[in-house]
Amino acid sequence: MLNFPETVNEAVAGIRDGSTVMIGGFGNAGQPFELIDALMDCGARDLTVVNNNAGQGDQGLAVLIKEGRVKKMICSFPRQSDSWHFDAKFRAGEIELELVPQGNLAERIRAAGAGIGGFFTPTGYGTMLAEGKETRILDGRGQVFETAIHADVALIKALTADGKGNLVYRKTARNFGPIMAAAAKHTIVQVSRIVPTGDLDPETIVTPGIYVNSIVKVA
Amino acid sequence: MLNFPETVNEAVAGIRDGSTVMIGGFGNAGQPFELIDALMDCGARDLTVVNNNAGQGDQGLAVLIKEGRVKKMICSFPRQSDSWHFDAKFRAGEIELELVPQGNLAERIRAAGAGIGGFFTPTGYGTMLAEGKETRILDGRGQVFETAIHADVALIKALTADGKGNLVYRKTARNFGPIMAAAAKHTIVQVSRIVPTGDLDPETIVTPGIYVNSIVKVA
Amino acid sequence: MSIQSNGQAGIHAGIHAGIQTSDKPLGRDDLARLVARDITSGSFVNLGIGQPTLVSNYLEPEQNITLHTENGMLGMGPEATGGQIDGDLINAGKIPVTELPGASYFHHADSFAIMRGGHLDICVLGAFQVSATGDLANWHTGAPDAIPAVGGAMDLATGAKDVFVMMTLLTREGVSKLVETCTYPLTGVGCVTRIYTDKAVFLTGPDGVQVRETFGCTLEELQAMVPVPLTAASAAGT
Amino acid sequence: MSIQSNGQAGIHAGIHAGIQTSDKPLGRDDLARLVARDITSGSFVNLGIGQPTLVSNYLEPEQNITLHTENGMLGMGPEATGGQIDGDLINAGKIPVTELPGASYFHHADSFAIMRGGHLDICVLGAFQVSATGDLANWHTGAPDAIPAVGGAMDLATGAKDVFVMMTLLTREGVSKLVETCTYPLTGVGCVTRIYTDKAVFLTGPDGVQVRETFGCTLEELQAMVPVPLTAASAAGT
Repeated sequence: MLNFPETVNEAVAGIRDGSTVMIGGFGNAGQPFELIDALMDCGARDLTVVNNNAGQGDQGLAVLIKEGRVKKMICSFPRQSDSWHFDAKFRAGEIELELVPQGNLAERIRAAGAGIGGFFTPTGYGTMLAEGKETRILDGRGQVFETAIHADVALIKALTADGKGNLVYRKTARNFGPIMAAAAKHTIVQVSRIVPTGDLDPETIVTPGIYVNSIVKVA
Repeated sequence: MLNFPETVNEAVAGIRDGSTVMIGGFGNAGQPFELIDALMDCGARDLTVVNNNAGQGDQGLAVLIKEGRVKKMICSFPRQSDSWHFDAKFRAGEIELELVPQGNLAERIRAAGAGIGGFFTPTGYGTMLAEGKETRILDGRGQVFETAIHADVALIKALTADGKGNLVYRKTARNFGPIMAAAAKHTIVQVSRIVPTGDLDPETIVTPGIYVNSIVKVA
Repeated sequence: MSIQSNGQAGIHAGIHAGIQTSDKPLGRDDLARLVARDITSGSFVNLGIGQPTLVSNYLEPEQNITLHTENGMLGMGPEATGGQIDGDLINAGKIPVTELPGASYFHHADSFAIMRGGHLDICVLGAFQVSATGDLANWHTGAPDAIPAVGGAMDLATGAKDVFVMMTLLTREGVSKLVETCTYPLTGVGCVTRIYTDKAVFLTGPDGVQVRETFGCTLEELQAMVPVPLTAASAAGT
Repeated sequence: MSIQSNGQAGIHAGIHAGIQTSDKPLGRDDLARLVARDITSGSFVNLGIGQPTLVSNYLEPEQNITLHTENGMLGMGPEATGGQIDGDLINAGKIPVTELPGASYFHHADSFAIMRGGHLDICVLGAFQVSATGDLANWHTGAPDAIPAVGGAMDLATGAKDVFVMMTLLTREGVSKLVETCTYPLTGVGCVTRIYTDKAVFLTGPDGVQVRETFGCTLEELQAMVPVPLTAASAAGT
């Protein structure tokens, strides 16, 4: 059932130790900073986090990592000029990394939401990221078997929600939001606006409310 | 390169004998009737047609089938109260049928456009439509291996196109259009309106112009 | 567990004082009303073509049910009439329908992702046969000259969290459609969770086939019609 | 085929009278201008982070090129400046960009479907090494203490119809990055079709490595720097 918590802290209160948490965003665009801060506050640990990166600077996901809340990262691009907290944990052997080509990451997340257990894709074929993975020739090309990535919780950011939980996004801040919303058992969304049901044009809704559990307005 | 033929006949002129042709539509909604009639006129034969159904009444795809242009149908729901032309050809052994659960049909079409060679899905597991197919247990469920369906040509219907080939659809007429546009080497679209580039809101475009080759306005 | 009729007339009284909640078999509309009332408020539901479509007539606005149609829509409203009819707005049965506030449209792969990804709370389907373990047969008679057509039946049967079947318990020839093992080709394996029939509501699951309520017959009379072992469900099991 | 310099100053004259089309190595901007001019009009193109991004500065409006960015956009315009800067509108390098008329936005799976489904005409990528058979290494130095990061490189390398590499031909230590076999971990196998370097443009394919033009060196001088057999490309091969 859809609910509308008053605060981000209330929204994330149910996230438990050991959960797999998908966090939307690419760079700062679409990052649900307030929900990540609330996740920090709520104290959940031993998290597996799915995000394109592994935290930047001294905010958001980087703080979760620094504070030892994340036992494993599933991401495509952990190393950045300002990923020092991840870098330190990784070199210290205190965080596990599953490195996934970005398109495989997106497709594996999409697969979870779409009821696909696994798929074959040419991306990564013949590279060290396919080592130990099943391969076969399909459509005349070498392809690698990849499985769905499911999550307990998704934390995402959208622009506007209506009373049914339908969402629209803004520009490139859309990125992982729609597929993570579909892949998680419980999807929590921070939005800038909540409008009455019927105010969003049905042709333009990107994430139907069926994928959304909690919506919280962030100023 | 995108082009804007003056007529539907010009739009389909390049379709050759033996082509695999995807045709959009579910019921009459989204069916590109004018393009199908033009395909009839252009004389191409030995076609493999991918559509949800196998023609209804005495129009469109049903006529193509009646006239013996279709050697194989890939569809989910051929049998209808008014599918007499398909029924007759099928009983006479003059047309081949690949029957695919509708979700597998949609997902296999989507896979072709998305660079996925094949995937595992629970749909059909343990049924006669999975006979002879590879299966495995994934996410704790029996799943069946299905491969991408590629096409030479897609014939679809949209509401509006802009000068870059971007498309929007109308209500449930959207159905197979977007995924067929992506799965075919050459996508031909009939639209009700062509508007100047920039007139469609970038947030609401359903099929980006990269998937479109020819756009023809139909009155 | 004692099995007895409470002798109450009319349909289901909402209290499981006895397992027989109607003194006669339910008609199609009464059955649709019963299914509608059993749908948890706030659910996302897909109603199959034919008899299941009747359920939409009995959903109350307060239930806040969102209907999905496989051809690309959530928030489907009632059948369209008169000037509402729009050829671009149809349901899976190709019947013109309407759009409710909060509706959304999407393409076929996205629509089936909703079904296949386990996001629908309930789908309601017709059936030729249902087995004691919840196998469903509803797409093909298996007759050698039949032209098969499957549509979205397998995706719904496999994908929805709960699969409710609506059917008459017996064929015109008086043979039970609830069977030990389906003889018709399967639509899905072990997928049905409830069976709503004119004579009884059955729950299928790990505990075998349980009878929630009967209409116009006792459990003993029902057992005589059905070739699988039946037990009465506890009220908690509903 | 005779290999000789035509002694012409400046960059590529557009006519392959001789294979040496510049009397000195090309700078990054000249190379970007050359790549830009080689992109067929009407193409859909993805420009990788770093040096390839420079190409966008030299695309002419008449070329009608549509730029894709992996984070969910077609129709990307130039880098945003001043009041144009919008944190919700960035490119793959996380730099604020602008939107051109006819742009569209989509989610990450749809964006990578464009890349992986073979819909991009060209992607332009940087490289650590390219092999004689078009293998690409551009994501990982293979150093044991390096933290790996792959991003969308493998999807682009595997998915685009043509993969152009832009790089200096030699490392700072003077070692050729065009190699017989890559020693760095691969990004993609046999995917590169052209290599644009400061010293030459190479075509890779079934006929081995062909040199389309050289900058500030003869083919013989180039061959002395590169450990794979080179042949001059015919003009038709460009």
